[in-house]
Amino acid sequence: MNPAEMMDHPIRLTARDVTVHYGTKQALHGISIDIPDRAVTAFIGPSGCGKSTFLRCINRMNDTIEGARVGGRIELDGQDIYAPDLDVVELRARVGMVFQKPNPFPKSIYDNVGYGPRIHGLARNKAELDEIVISSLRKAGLFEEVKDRLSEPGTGLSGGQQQRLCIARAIAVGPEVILMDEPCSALDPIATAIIEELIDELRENYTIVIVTHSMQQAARVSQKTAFFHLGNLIEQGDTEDIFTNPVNKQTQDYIMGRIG
Amino acid sequence: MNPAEMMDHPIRLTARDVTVHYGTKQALHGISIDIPDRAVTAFIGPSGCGKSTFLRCINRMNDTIEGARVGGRIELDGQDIYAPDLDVVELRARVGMVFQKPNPFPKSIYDNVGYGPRIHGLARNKAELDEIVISSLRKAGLFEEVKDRLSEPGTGLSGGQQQRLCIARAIAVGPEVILMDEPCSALDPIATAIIEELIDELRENYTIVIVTHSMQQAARVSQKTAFFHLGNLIEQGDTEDIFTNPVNKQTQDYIMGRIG
Amino acid sequence: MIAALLLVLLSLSYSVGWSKARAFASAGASGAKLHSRPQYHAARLALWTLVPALLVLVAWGVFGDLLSRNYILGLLPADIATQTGPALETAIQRVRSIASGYGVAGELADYEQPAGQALAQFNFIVMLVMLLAAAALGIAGLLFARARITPRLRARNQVEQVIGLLLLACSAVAILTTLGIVISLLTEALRFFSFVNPLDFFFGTVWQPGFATTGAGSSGGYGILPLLWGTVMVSTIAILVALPIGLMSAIWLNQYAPARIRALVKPVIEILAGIPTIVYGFFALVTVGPFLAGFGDLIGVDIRATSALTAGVVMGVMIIPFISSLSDDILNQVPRTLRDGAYGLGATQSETIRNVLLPAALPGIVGAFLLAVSRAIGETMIVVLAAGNAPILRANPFEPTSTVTVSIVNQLTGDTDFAGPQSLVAFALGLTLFAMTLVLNILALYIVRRFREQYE
Amino acid sequence: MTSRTDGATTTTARVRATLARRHRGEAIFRGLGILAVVLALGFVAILFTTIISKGLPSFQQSRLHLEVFFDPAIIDEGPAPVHEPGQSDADFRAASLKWQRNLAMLNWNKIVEDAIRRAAPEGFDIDSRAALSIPETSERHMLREMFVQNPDLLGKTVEVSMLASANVDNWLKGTIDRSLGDAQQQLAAPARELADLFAENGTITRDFAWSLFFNVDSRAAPAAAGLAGAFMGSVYMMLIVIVLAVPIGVASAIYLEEFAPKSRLTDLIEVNINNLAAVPSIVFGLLGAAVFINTLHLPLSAPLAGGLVLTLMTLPTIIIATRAALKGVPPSLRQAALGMGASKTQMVFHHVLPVTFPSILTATIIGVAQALGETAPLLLIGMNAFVAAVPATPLDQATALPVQIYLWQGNENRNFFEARTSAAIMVLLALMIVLNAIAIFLRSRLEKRA
Amino acid sequence: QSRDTIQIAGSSTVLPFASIVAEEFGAAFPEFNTPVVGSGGSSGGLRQFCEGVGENTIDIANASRRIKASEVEACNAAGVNDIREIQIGFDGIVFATSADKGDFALSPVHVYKAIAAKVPVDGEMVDNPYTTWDQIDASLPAQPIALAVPASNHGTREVFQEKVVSAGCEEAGLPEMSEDDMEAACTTFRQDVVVEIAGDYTETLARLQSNPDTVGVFGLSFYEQNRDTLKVATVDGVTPSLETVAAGEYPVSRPLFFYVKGEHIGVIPGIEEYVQFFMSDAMAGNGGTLEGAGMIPQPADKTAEVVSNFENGVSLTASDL
Ligand SMILES: Nc1ncnc2c1ncn2[C@@H]1O[C@H](COP(=O)(O)OP(=O)(O)OP(=O)(O)O)[C@@H](O)[C@H]1O
Ligand SMILES: Nc1ncnc2c1ncn2[C@@H]1O[C@H](COP(=O)(O)OP(=O)(O)OP(=O)(O)O)[C@@H](O)[C@H]1O
Ligand SMILES: [Mg+2]
Ligand SMILES: [Mg+2]
Repeated sequence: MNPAEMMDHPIRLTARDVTVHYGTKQALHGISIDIPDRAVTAFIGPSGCGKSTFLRCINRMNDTIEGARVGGRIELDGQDIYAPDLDVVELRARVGMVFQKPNPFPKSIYDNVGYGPRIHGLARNKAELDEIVISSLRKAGLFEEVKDRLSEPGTGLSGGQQQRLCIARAIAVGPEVILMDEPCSALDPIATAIIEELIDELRENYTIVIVTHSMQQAARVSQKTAFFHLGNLIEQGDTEDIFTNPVNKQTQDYIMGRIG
Repeated sequence: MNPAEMMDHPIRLTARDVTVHYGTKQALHGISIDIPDRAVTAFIGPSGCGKSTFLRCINRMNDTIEGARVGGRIELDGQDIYAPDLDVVELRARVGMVFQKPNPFPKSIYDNVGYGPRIHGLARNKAELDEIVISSLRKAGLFEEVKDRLSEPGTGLSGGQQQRLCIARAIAVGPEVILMDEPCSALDPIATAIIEELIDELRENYTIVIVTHSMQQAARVSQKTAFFHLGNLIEQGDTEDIFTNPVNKQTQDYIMGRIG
Repeated sequence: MIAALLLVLLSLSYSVGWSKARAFASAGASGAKLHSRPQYHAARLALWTLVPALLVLVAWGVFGDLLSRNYILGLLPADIATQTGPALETAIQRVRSIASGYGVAGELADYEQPAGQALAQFNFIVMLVMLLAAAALGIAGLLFARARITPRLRARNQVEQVIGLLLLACSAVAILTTLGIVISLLTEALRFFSFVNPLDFFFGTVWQPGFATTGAGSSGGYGILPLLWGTVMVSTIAILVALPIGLMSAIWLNQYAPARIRALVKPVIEILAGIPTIVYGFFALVTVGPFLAGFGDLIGVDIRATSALTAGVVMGVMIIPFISSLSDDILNQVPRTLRDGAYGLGATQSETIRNVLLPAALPGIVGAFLLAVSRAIGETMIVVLAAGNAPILRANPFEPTSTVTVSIVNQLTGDTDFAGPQSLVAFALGLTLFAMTLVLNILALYIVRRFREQYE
Repeated sequence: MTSRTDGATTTTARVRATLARRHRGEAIFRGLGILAVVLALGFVAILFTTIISKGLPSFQQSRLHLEVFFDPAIIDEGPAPVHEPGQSDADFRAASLKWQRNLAMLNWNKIVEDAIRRAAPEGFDIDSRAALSIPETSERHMLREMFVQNPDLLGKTVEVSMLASANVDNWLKGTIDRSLGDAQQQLAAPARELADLFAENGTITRDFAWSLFFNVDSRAAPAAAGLAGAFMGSVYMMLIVIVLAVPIGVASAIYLEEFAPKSRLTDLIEVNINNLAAVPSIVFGLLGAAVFINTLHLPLSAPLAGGLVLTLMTLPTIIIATRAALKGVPPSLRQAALGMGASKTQMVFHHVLPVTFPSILTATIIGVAQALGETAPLLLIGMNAFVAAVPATPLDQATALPVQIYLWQGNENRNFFEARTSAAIMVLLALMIVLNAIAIFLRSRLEKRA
Repeated sequence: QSRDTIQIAGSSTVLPFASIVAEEFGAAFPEFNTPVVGSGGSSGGLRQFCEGVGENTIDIANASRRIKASEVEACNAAGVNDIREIQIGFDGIVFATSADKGDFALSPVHVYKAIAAKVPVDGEMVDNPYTTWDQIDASLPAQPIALAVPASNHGTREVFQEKVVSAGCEEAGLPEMSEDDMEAACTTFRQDVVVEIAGDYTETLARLQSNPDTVGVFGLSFYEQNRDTLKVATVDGVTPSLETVAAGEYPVSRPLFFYVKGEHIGVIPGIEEYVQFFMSDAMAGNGGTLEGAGMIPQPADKTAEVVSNFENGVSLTASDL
């Protein structure tokens, strides 16, 4: 995708001067970033630099962590998501999330995926729900492996299967923005390929933010990349530019440092 | 390391015809493998193929899963680890494990690492324990990041930090065999490099088994590689051979399929 | 009739809400997305409809009787209506019996028959009016709320707000209970303090509330300290029995026992909680007491058959399930990855339990423990029978003692003068106990907070 | 690379060195666990054997089978009134009550005595007091009831099964020392002799004591006393407690744990609830009398008021236990649900509650069991009472099983304070076991679904 | 609709008698329900009685002692003005031991010497030295002293104190001392051998079982029902029985009462009939049902007086007491 193409993408999310404190520890220092619609934005950076923290700001999951305080302003489609009258639940339905540690519900595989559509009333009847569940599982590349055991608990799956289950669960709701925190960390290359294809496909209609440690993956799937370091956003821009021509010394070091 | 060098490595672990059932579902179908001492053996294979399951057999962690049944024979230094008179506690002290999902205790970072040495009586006094904790954290590349917050809970760390904490926790006990289930899945390239260096260093004295989805990582760190598929051990051998010249079609497909 | 009306209103409003919201949902392609699912819109409408209707009906329930009574008064001849007391009540009752069609025995007074008929008519009309009013208000609510349905309407939030309010109301019950207790104790306790000097009560070391007529009714006999001491002693012994047994059983059942045995043993132990305390009392008196006394003889310690020890031990048995069953469930909820983490390091099972599981489950276990302590403090019947009813300040747990709760029951249910201090002291005792446990609980909360921080 | 640096070996050696000690610790710990369970079970076993061995005899009861002659010479009251057309219901009721009342005044004892004499051997010398001490005193009312139901019995002889009196029952069961002298016996010598005779010739048989289950309490006729009223009273109260305390308790626990902002106020509420658990149960009785009886004008001695008081008493137990359970739910589960766009309410009801369901059931069982066995608070709302009727609704006067146990154990008749008390306890326990069984059934079903 | 069942509460001593009457009343009067008889002690019963007037208050309070002036005042304050007192008969209080023990022929002074914390020995008050009964009086069995007496919440305690201990105290010839000291000397019991029973007589019986040397205080009716396990002691040479108590020969007895709320008569159906039935010869009279249950009947003229007072609406005032 060339820069010209990039121009069509209107800005979906804007963050201005976002800070996060956990108790007394400051985890993010004034992050400002624009995230385009119908494109994939990758967050990269060393472990502990605040990628997950910033991701959690976008759908206000930090609200659930005791002692976490968020400052600054984040807008989704021009609307302040930290506004007091904003409906957090609706926000989270629109901004889906795949967590870094897979956390399936202690329910059956089917119910894990069907839960979101059910509460959001996306299926009129059992058949529709079946369809949503199956197609989500299939998109996440899990269906073949679990089709005989849909009613068994999701917690009895292997690590990679759980991760894909959580992806299937998130896309089943059809969110407008999808936040993925290292969605492929526990996946083998083939499964990774399936998820990357999925991301590519979703990109057509959705806004996607992905955290990854794999430079190749960032290069492969994203159009924009943001590099975090020690709670600061060091550099952001088109993925191509960042990877071929990083402005910042730290970015360069990180990308060149070693290829994972 | 050339094949000749490989010859010095006596066999540390032998598995013969190991099967595992979860309830009625068979997860492993007769795995037989020899794992050499002072070398790194990598298990690769698609998600859900049984890598973690087999790993758990080696230090009998499957005992703790309800409904899991293990068949066949596994020997460590010629001793049957499923023998009724075997001391599981000692076995697990000798065969350490890093789990796929980071699972820090809800205790302070210090206590997380100090726990193993403490129960095994490896430190004579506080100073010794301090030393073990610090050196373990340092080896896992975490010390610098957490040195100011050793007394804060380990559950408040980022995903990658938690993973390194679990590695530090495992090596703090000084096991003879170390089983690592995707130890770098949540780590950025730099942290990954530190862990790989650590593995390389540990290899001098220990037996190491690592599960990974990164072919490059397997190629970089391991001397032996075993490829699992659908609960079967398809191929095993020297890493170089497997990667350059896989005998089996499936192995070839998997390795060539796509590079992660 | 009323139930039918409510059902009709409910189904009507629900279906109206559902279909309207549905309509928006199907038209959703044209524009704004429906904020809440149709169910929530339906539930919201149902609330808007039923609440007004119910309010009317409740008002009727509260004031209806008064209304008909006033109406009857109007029907009665003046000479009867101006009477008070039983005669009037009887007259009213007779008219009501006639109106209900049941009739009354004996001759009817002239006025009674027409009055009865008039009342029957009146009742009928009132009922009709009420039902209509309820229905009308309900429908008004329905229409009002329906008009405001738009796709963006946050019906779910509204319904959830109502749920939140209901939940809040539920926790208010506990607060109201406390208030009620304090109020119902306070006035009487104050009356007691008009008889007895508070200082003598709080710092007195002699508990001997005798009969006024036989002397010893002086304030010297109302010292609470012996009772408090007895309470502390008996509860401590009970906890010393119940905590180890309860916690260890929970751990064994949860970690070591085969699932089948656990499923069997747990309910059996739970039975201990449901045996009436009076049974424990007799068990203590007839079985445990003599056994302990015999045991004491054996080892050369003088243990009385009825003693703080007996009461404490038996009470401990009673509260075992409070600790064991609840702790077992709480241990169950600790994520297994934690357990795996410890096993993987080579921890033995007991080390895993002690170092990882228990700390993680600690907040819950403390809750169970508090419950058990509270139960021990509040328990009466066992102590009545097993502790020997000797409210004397002495440290030896092998001697009889008495507790605050026992004295409350004794003084309240005996043959003493209920308007005199002998009986009123029960209220002062209750209030003191209440205040003291309150302080203890505040302390416990504080300690638990500090203790817990390590683990969170 | 020939020799291993000895780091690992020393580690292993050190691990080994402490292993024996650790295993000993493990064994001790496990042993303590088993010991604890055995102790707990032992207590249950001892309690049960004591209760059952004492209570079992009262499930059997002596009954007399007598030919009763409805002697027209004694029953001279005329036919029962009939409902005439034009007569108001009230008038008819008055007339028929008058007739019944007159019947009640008749000398039914004479009819009973005649029946006894007829059954006794020819010429057996017994005075009428002693003869009447053989059947239970309430049986004359039973005969009258028979007659009221069926006035055609007049002049007929029918075989009637009557309860033997408690003293006869004790005598025949041997609960009283047979060798004691006359002065120490409850029954006169001829009555004892006749009772033995009857037992031999089958006039008195030992039957299952249905009366224990189907009769209401009785003081005048100890052998006829039963648990029906108390049982129903307890059932009503239990239902009220379950219907009110469980939802309210769980709801407040949810509010406090999940919704309430963490503030001084919530701390206060928490402390306050913990405190309520320690309030002696009789104080709840005081509260109940003040609120439910005096302010809300609920009827005295009614299971409704009793149930409400017990509800208040059970609430803290359920709240504390449920909160403890909620605290144990891992945060990752909550985050998963919230991340899916579930509202807090949905998170709680769809994910958190199902996980804590077993604990909530346990709390319910313990709380309800405690309420079910409670006597003191009922004292002050008039339920600690002798009530000779089965309550038809929760608004009728009733008593409760523990109250019955309490009253019976305080009764001077050994028939009560020994056997019957234990039998009543057995019934109460059976009720609890049923409750437990239901809860366990629910628990297993819900766990399966999860 | 108003309540149609009579509500009674109060003394557990009166409870059995009231229950029997209630039951018979229910059987004899088909138009009335069987009254509900609550326990809760005289104090608890009167408390409920004096709660006020209305359906949700009780109609009748049983008491094993007379109502107190302060209670009448409390009653009046709550609007209960028409309190009608019914004395129903007497309750005898006996000392009993396990049936297999020796015979006790007690006198008040024996009991005093056994129970008091300090007793006079050679004109000096000393800590009670007696450990067995025969040390007090050679005629008593050589059995360790152990007593189970009613606790101070019991009405029986008052009688026991007044008619036995205080009487014995006077007899024992205490040295000169102030009135207060005297009173204290007469009312302070030893802690080691005396058990105070707050519960029912069955509890006392259980004490006797757990320590067979105990001498217990029981109601006469309880003893009557348990003659096989209990042996009664004579007091001043009189054997307690219905006859000796009724005749006033046996010293330790007390009157029993119930109190009717006049305001409820005519509102709650059956109150008048209940009272009349209770006081009828067939129930409370000589040879009546209640005598069989252990209540000691009062003289017929007393009963007649009580009933006529009731029927004439004579109500009690604080100044009567
Ligand atoms: N506790 C369990 N109960 C039932 N089935 C299980 C359980 N754990 C694993 N399985 C199943 O056994 C198979 C092998 O699982 P395993 O965890 O060994 O896979 P893996 O090779 O580690 O995969 P991944 O790379 O995704 O972690 C999978 O199909 C998985 O669903
Ligand atoms: N709940 C918490 N309490 C306290 N500190 C926290 C908490 N969560 C994260 N942190 C700290 O905030 C910093 C940023 O954490 P974050 O999880 O955002 O890192 P990350 O970039 O996602 O790293 P990783 O790649 O390892 O997941 C880290 O130093 C971490 O230790
Ligand atoms: Mg992260
Ligand atoms: Mg795995």
